[in-house]
Amino acid sequence: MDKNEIKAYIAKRVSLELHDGDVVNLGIGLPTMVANYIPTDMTIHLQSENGLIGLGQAPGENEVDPDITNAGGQPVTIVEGGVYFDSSTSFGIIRGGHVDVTVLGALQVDAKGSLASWIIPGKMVPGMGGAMDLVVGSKKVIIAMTHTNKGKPKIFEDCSLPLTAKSQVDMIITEMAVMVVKEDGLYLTEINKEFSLEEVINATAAKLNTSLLKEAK
Amino acid sequence: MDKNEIKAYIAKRVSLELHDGDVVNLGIGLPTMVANYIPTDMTIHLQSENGLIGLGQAPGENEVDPDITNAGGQPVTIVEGGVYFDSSTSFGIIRGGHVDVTVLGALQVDAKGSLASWIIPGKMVPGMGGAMDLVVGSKKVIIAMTHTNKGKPKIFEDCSLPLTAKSQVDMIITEMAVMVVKEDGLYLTEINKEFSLEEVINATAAKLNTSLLKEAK
Amino acid sequence: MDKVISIDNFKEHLKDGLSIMVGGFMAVGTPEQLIDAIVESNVKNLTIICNDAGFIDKGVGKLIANNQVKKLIASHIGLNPKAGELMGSGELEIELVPQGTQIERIRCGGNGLGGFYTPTGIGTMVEEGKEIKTLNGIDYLLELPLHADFALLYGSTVDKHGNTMYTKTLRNFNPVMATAADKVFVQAREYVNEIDPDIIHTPHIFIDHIIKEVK
Amino acid sequence: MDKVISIDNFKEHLKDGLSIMVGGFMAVGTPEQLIDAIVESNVKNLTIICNDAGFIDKGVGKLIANNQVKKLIASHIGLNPKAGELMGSGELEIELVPQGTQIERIRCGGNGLGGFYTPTGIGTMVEEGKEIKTLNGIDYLLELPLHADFALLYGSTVDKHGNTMYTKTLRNFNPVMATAADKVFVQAREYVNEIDPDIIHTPHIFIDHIIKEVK
Repeated sequence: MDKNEIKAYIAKRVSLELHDGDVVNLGIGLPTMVANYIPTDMTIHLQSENGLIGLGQAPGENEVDPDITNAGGQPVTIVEGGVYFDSSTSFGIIRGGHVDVTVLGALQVDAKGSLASWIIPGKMVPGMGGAMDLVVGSKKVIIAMTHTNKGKPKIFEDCSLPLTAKSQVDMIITEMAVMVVKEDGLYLTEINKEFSLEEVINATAAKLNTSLLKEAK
Repeated sequence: MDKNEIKAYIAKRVSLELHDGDVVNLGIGLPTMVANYIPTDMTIHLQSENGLIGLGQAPGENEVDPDITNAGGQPVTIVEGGVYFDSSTSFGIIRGGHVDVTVLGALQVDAKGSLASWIIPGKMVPGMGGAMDLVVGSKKVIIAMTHTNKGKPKIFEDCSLPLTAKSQVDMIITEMAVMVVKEDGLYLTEINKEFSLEEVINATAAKLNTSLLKEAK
Repeated sequence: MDKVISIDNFKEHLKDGLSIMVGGFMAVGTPEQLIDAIVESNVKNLTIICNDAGFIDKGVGKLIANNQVKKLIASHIGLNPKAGELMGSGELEIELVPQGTQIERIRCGGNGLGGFYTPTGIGTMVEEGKEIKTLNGIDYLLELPLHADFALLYGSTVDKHGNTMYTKTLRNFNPVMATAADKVFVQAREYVNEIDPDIIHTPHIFIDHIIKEVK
Repeated sequence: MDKVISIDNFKEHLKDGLSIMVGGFMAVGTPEQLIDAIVESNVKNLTIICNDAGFIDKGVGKLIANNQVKKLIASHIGLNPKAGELMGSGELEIELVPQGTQIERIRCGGNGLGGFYTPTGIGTMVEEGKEIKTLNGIDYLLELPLHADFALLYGSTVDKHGNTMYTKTLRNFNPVMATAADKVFVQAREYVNEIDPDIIHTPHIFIDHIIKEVK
């Protein structure tokens, strides 16, 4: 799979975790692509933490309204029934448990469900933005990312980078596999047929319990 | 002075404490009458804690809109430029120091600027409503009340009833006098010409410092 | 997903012991037809969270008069003599909360916060049993969140998605209560197709069920 | 009381060392003409409170690029490389705050509360130096209010009284910042006579001065 195929594979797999009526926040980048795979007969309410529910399709070139943007400042559209609000309401929605699913990327995830995504000390300090609130407040947190970074693992027993949140991740979806976080660690639940169990284990720096492994969806 | 004259006298005197542009909350009863004495060339923004700024004149019989009410649930009107909001915003305005003057009645006031207005244990328990927030949050608190209750004092060294708030009152205006609360107690600043200094002192159960006494306005 | 249900369907949700937030301020902005349905259902031992006790024949006062309320959390009960009477006889537990603290506790519950420090109530009976903390030289009381099983709202305009507006002073506690209950029901004065997304007071995601008002 | 002032009059309010809240989210909903006036004034040592650092040529990023900012309190600086560079060299102090905590701290400052407990940041660098309290079995961080000398807002519609609306996603931090500063200035895209009192986002009492946008 090339880079685009990998992203598409992950985004499509994430879309299977959504349920009709869910309020969902998709992070910038790969997670945004999940919207492309939502079945047309399903209503998903996409939230954007800067202040709207009801994110629609990307605007055509002549449809851009600079007053309608997502959390990355990019032009977006709003669906019928959508609603705008201020940042206080937006984070009330997020922290108050009114978001069903948050999908975001990470630099590292660990076997305790902790994640690191907002700082590489001395190197890159973009800031946490809304990520800390989103992963703490959402009912379900899915990490959608490539399994490795230039061949090096991103899934560890313990994150070494400063955390975004402790023990908040429910599921990790990569191009190689789907993993679920439980009290006693990571459970491998699906493997992409293009990879072997051994390959997944070798690409992962955390112990993977295989007792729940089943056919990939 | 009969009862109505007393109320009118107090309300009129309170009105002299207001300044152009002030945001003012007038309590139920006597304080509401202050609105009748605001000079027409002065803009006072009357707040109602249930959720509006811009209280207007009482509606005529045929102008009653049951959807526009004050904090007592009574029909009111809204002026041009007025605005409705929810109770959270309303008490954000109040507690956040955005109300310049609160005028309310009291059962007792004391020399420390504490007041009691919401409960007579075993006898009357209406509840504090918004009064506790109003007196704590407003920049200036004026107690507008009759000087005595059936001849008995209402102004004490220390309130005996449960407090509405501690040391929040700035000024007491009655039909007999105007008193200002300072660090070291109550200062009598004006006496209604219909009463003598001795009469005021006899009707007050707190020490009154007369060093700031001047002609009544 | 059609959110509209009948008043009979609303009654099927009711049971003894529920905690229920009810919008309205002195019964202005209270969903009277939902209250009437609760009276008809005659469920008991309710905990009611409301700005006030309403009147004997209006607002949550009707539930109190019908002896359906075990506990009332409110800031004012002065316009409903029955509430004071039942409190005096021990038949009704009443927790009196300053109005600004009451609405903030509900917001706190709906917004996922653990508590907040307010200056309101310092030096009064309200501070009893509560932590006092000095921050930046000022004394504050720690107040804790409120959450309920149900919230009952009165919307003047509700669209088919559940987006809700409350005109004039009907708004009061309604939009904040919408955030702080497991199930939220709105009595809709007007039911429309869509509301301008800039002027919605309560986003549709907070509204579970819409009951059209019977005119 | 006419609240409308000119951009030159706005400049006269500026001085070194001010703390200023600036509305906007990635510079969407930021009053660019007020920012430009600050750049022209060249006042220094500002403390800026904003969602993010904007871009080098957009939003508060212009103030950072012009070396006018001593301290930035924000949740994200990733789209303005200059901010990271100045932070690295020690010329710019940056306090990174989770977005939900940032907006809540501002609301806290505008609403007269002393602080609040949030679950956000527990177990991370954000908790350093902060009180942790367990309430109802959950760990929370104590976060404190933010207040500023000025707030600069971008209103899409402002009426002559100062009542303000922010259309679409321009709203973001603007209405909350309106409550938490000593002086509040709004850049008005459209200036009108009156707005329907049901749909106003910021009541006029919060707005001190209106600067009409130059088209």
